[in-house]
Amino acid sequence: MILNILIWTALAIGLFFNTLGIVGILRFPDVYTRLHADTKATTFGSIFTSLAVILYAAATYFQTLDGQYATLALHAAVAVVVLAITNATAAHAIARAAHRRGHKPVQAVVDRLEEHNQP
Amino acid sequence: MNCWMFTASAMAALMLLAMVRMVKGPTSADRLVALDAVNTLVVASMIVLGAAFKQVVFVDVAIVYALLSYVGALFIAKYLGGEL
Amino acid sequence: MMTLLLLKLPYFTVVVLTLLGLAAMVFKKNLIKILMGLSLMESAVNLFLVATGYRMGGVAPIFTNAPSPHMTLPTVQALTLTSIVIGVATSAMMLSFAMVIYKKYGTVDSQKVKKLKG
Amino acid sequence: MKMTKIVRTTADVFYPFCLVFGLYVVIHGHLTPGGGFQGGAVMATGAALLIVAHAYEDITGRIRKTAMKILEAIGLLTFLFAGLSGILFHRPFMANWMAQTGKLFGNTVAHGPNPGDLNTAGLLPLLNVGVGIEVLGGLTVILLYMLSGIKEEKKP
Amino acid sequence: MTPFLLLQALILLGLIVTGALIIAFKDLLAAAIAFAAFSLLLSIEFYILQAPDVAIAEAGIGAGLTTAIFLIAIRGTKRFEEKE
Amino acid sequence: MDVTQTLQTGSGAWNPLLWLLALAVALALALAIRSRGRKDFREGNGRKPFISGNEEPGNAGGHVPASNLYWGFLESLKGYYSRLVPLHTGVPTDYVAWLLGVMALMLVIGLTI
Amino acid sequence: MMDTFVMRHLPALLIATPLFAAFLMPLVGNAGRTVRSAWVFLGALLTSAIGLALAWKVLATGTVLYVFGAATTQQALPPDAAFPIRIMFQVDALSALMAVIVSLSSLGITIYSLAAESKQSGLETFYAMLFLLIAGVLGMVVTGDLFNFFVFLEISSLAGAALVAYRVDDGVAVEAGLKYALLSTVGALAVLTAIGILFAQYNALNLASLAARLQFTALDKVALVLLAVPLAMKCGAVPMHFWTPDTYTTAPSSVTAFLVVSSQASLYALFRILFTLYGHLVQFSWATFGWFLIVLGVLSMFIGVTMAIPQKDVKRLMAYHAVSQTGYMLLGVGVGLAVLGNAEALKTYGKTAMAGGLFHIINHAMYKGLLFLTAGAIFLRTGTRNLNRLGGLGHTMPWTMVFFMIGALAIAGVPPFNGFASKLLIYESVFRFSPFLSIIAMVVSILTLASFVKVFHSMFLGPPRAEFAEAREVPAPMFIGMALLALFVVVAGLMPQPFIDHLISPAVDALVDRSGYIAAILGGR
Amino acid sequence: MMKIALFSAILLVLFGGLMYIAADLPFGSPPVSDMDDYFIRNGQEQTGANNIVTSIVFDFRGFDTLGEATVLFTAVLGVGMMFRKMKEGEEYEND
Amino acid sequence: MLSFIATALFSGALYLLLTAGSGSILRFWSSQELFVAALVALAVGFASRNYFSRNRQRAVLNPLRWLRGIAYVLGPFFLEMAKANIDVACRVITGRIRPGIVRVKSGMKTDMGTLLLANSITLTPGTLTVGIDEESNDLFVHMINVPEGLEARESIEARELFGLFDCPARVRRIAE
Repeated sequence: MILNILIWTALAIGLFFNTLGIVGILRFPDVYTRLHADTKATTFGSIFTSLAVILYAAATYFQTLDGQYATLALHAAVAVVVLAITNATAAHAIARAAHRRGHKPVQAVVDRLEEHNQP
Repeated sequence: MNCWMFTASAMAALMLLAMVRMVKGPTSADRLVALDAVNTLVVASMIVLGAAFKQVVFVDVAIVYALLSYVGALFIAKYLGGEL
Repeated sequence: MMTLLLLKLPYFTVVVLTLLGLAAMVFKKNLIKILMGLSLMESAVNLFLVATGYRMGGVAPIFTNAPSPHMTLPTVQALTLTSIVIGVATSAMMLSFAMVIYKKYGTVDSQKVKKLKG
Repeated sequence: MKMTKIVRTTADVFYPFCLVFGLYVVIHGHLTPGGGFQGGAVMATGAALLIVAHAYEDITGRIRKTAMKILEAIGLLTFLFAGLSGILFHRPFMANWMAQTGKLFGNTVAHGPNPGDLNTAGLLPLLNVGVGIEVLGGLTVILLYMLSGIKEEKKP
Repeated sequence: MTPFLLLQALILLGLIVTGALIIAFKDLLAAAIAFAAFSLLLSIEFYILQAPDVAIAEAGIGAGLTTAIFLIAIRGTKRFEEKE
Repeated sequence: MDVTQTLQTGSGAWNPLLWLLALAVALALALAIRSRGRKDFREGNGRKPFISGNEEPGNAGGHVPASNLYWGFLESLKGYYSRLVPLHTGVPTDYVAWLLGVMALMLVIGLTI
Repeated sequence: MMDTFVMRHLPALLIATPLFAAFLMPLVGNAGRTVRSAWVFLGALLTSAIGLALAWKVLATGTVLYVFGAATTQQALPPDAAFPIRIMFQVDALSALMAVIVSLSSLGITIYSLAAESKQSGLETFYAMLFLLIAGVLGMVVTGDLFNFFVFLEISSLAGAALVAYRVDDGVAVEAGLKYALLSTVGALAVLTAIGILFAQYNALNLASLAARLQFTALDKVALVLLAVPLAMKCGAVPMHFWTPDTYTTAPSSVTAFLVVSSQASLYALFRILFTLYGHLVQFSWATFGWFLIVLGVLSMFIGVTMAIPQKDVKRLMAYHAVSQTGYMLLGVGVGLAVLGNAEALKTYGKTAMAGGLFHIINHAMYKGLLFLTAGAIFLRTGTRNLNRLGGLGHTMPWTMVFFMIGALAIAGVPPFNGFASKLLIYESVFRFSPFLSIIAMVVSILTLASFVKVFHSMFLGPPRAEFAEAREVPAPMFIGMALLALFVVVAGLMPQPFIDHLISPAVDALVDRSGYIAAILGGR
Repeated sequence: MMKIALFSAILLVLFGGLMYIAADLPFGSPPVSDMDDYFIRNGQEQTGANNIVTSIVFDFRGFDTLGEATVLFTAVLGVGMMFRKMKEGEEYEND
Repeated sequence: MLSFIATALFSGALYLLLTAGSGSILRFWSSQELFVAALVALAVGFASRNYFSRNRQRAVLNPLRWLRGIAYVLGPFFLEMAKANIDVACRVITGRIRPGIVRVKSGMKTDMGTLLLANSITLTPGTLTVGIDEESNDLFVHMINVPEGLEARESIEARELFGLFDCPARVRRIAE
């Protein structure tokens, strides 16, 4: 019962943050701010939805001691870790590419990278 | 428990929403951001669906996706930065 | 009609995707775009093959920890695997052809790549 | 051109990860989804990761086209000879003569869901490994050749 | 309408949208990005059609390598389609 | 193997050996004609070979380009060729379109019959 | 012991040998020129020996089955089921005929290419590709499984496209390769879709099994169109022939000669699908698809030959003739298909027409290959294919001239060469079906002769030209390759009846005998 | 303009034909499935592989996989052929 | 050699992680998996020894650092992420942003440390690593909300970006 509530809560939180991330992508004015919404919010949301799966699998594993549920939990965890790292790096790569391409951050108060690149 | 399926459907709807940015995106970088969002959602929903179908072996697909679409995104970013 | 459409949605998607690919091949001029249309068609055919083998409520044909023995048809999946590999091989080769053509002709416009005619 | 240090370091970490995961997919081809082709593609993507993160000039010194071509030929020949090996046992080409014999890769499997055993399926793991090596070599060579096509064009 | 059909309908809609985007974009880079998204959605469609083998293959090929190959080809040729 | 077998065509027959015989006869005739020629002709002894009463033209200008052959034939069929040749546009998309066109035509024919 | 061992596994070795030769080529290629040439020669010789042995076995003992991975090579059906589950090669007399064609011409062409392509770089790739092409074509003609056929179709298409684009330095070759690859891929996708439709309905991929289960629903009609039209395209029938001249012109000559064989294999597949898969069904109107073939054939004959006459490029001219000759085969077999329902007509002239068409396939592969090889020899020595510039080569290349003359007379249907034999069969039988078609065929034959007179005149006759002063006779391997094909042309022309009796008639019977094909697999069940 | 109309007509007819397939084929319940049922019933025991798809790809239809690997090999050779290093004077005259 | 051992150990551990649940040795593994794991470790170690620990760092071999890393990710980092996510959530809804790119002194000496710090910064909402100075390992961070007065400073310290914990110090302890 408690498990069910936990799973539901995790899924709800995950969905909420995913929605937020997508809304952020749609609302924010330029690439960098969109990346903020995308990378953080959706990754965070996905971590929570996967956490629900891991919880479910771990609980079932401790009930049944069936090896496959341990595999499920571990693989989901691996997927989440990989997702987090790749998302962060990909966001960095995208931001850098956009900057190299010449997209200026909108409404920026300061741009030290521009100064660094063109002393 | 039908919550998994529901979550996956909601994520599919979110993917469609992200597609709006892909359609509108004034620059390619914006489209790439949308692709990244879709990618994250797909991986998440694959994990969720793995639980929904009660089949352990399906989660491998999610790992493959998390690993591999990264490479695609890097290629696009490298091209976008004019470095390829 | 609506229920038919909904129940056979994968097939209709296949039809639409195939048509999109064909339209790209017939109307577009850029060779890379044509090849993208070709890849799109390949994907559509793959989807068609997999969709023909689906059974409502079936599980994947893998016995490792399978929940039930009611399984989708495995043969089409094997065929699709083969066809995916063939697709990527074809795309890679034709894209490299297009690159060489750009090097020699200075264009990838299919209307201008016609030294051979008559 | 190289990408930034962050991307490069991530690529260095993920390259062995890709290889391990690809090998996992290849070796468990007869138990879990995947197999030679998919695992080979994952491994090749690991190589693609290195190629994209580091400069092309840096990477060609380490990942050579000839070596990859030879790898591909070895994979294909493994496949072909594994197929031909059936002939020696008075079975047709591609016969799975190792399955269910109780020896190497020959544990018996009954019908029905089970947790899976690595030591089954006869010739299949061998064929999987052959195809995996072939696909790794082939896809990497394709990428390297196409990149060399770009670089060549740049010079004049 | 079962959750399964809903999920499938959403994903197939996304497939059609991305497919149309591939054809519609004049910018080939954007088309390549759309192709990557198309592959993602196609893979999850295979996934829910209970074909994980095919899904992994499509993931490995579509998301990583085909994108890379297309981008190299675009880099080797021209980024934009000519005007009519 | 029976070499002298004739080719049965269902409504007739043909024997290649007979043709060989005819060829041999023709060859014999040719040799006979050749043997009636002047045997004392040598290259460069002042005398010139002649064809049909005229002197043999020199080798200079003897090269006839292939485009000049069948000029009349092509000229008379100009209307036909002016329609046919432009169809071979050399554009790859047109080739695909022809394939699809025949496919569509056959679909219509096949599904209506 | 050894020979029975080899004989039992002939069909598998038929594919495995060229594949092995190709796979090892990247490794052998580094070992130097002599080793490579020896390897290529050995591979080609073994492949054709196996092909001929297989054909001999089939003609001697009947249909050969080879089931991949079963308990024994002959076990088509699993012990507890009444349908085949594995891939199998089903080599009947028609497949044997095609195997003979492929073996003979591949041997000649490979020997020829040992000398002809010596100037280029990347030769180990070239030979590997050539072996792959041979393996693909051989697989297409012997397989009894629809999806396996698709795979081999793709192998031959890809290898063919890459070989067409082999002379990269000039972009034109790559352009032709791209066209070929594009069309082949679209065609193959249509074939794959048709396979999907058939599989979804009948859950079988084996040709015989599918043929036994076929209901001829409307979906099957769609599948038939999706199967037949791309295959007709691949064999170069008008109005889908546009790729043929482009491809045949720019490919290296040895490859062109083999591409002809490859399109014959597509033709074989077309016949196989029309006759074996879809033939003899009650609801099927044979005349429709017979007339489909006939119309395609007549169009191909006429448009091909008329397009050939004004060409200036010798290989392009020959390519259009290849289109035109394909028309004869389509016409002959089309007449056979049109009268398939009429036992009387089939017996009196239908089978003869089909025999003519099938005999023309083998003849065409030989003389057209010979012609392309001579064109390649001319190109090797003069560096041009432009008929306006060529001339007077008869003085310096007499043997090439003789070979060209043999090929030209054969393609024009001048007795006593083999082209005449098959054309005579077609004329006489088609005349009884429809005199008009026969007259068209004869007119086309005359036009063919006319255009080859032009080629012969422009290339070989006339005074020697100064710019080709150093042209000389071709090296020995090329000579042997051409002589091999020329020998076949002469022999088949001088004694056609043994060929008809031992090779063609069994093939015709196999093509018509649909139930025999099915019974070879499904047997008593 | 004529051309575009013609192409559109062709595409429309093909669309009709394909729609026909889509409307006629059943989805979710294959009408005949005896061969696949055989694989599902006996594949595991005959080949020892739990993954039926792999057992089909590599055992029952293993020859296809050899062909597929060959296709990949062909493509690799083709790509390599395109970007190979040319010899001096290796030219192909076309006039 | 050291790099080979490090890579081999890493890949072997990873393979065992992936195959956990296959048998009963140590409750998780079957004997075949262990055998194959050794083979995989050898193969991957040979193939990627020049990449995984490029600078021959002994640090990779230290299990304590791995434990610290896991603890860091699950504890402080996760909390930072959660906190900042709520912050970004507010900004998504209200739309109040004040972006800018600032220079951040990382103070990291190794590649791995830089990577961890940069990824921490990127995954912490509100900040995004855009560029890196290859020599000094300084990061250029795009902030969605630059606090007042920060834009005037030439560069800021890394720990100013994190509110609750001193993440850079922890990262240093993990990776250096």
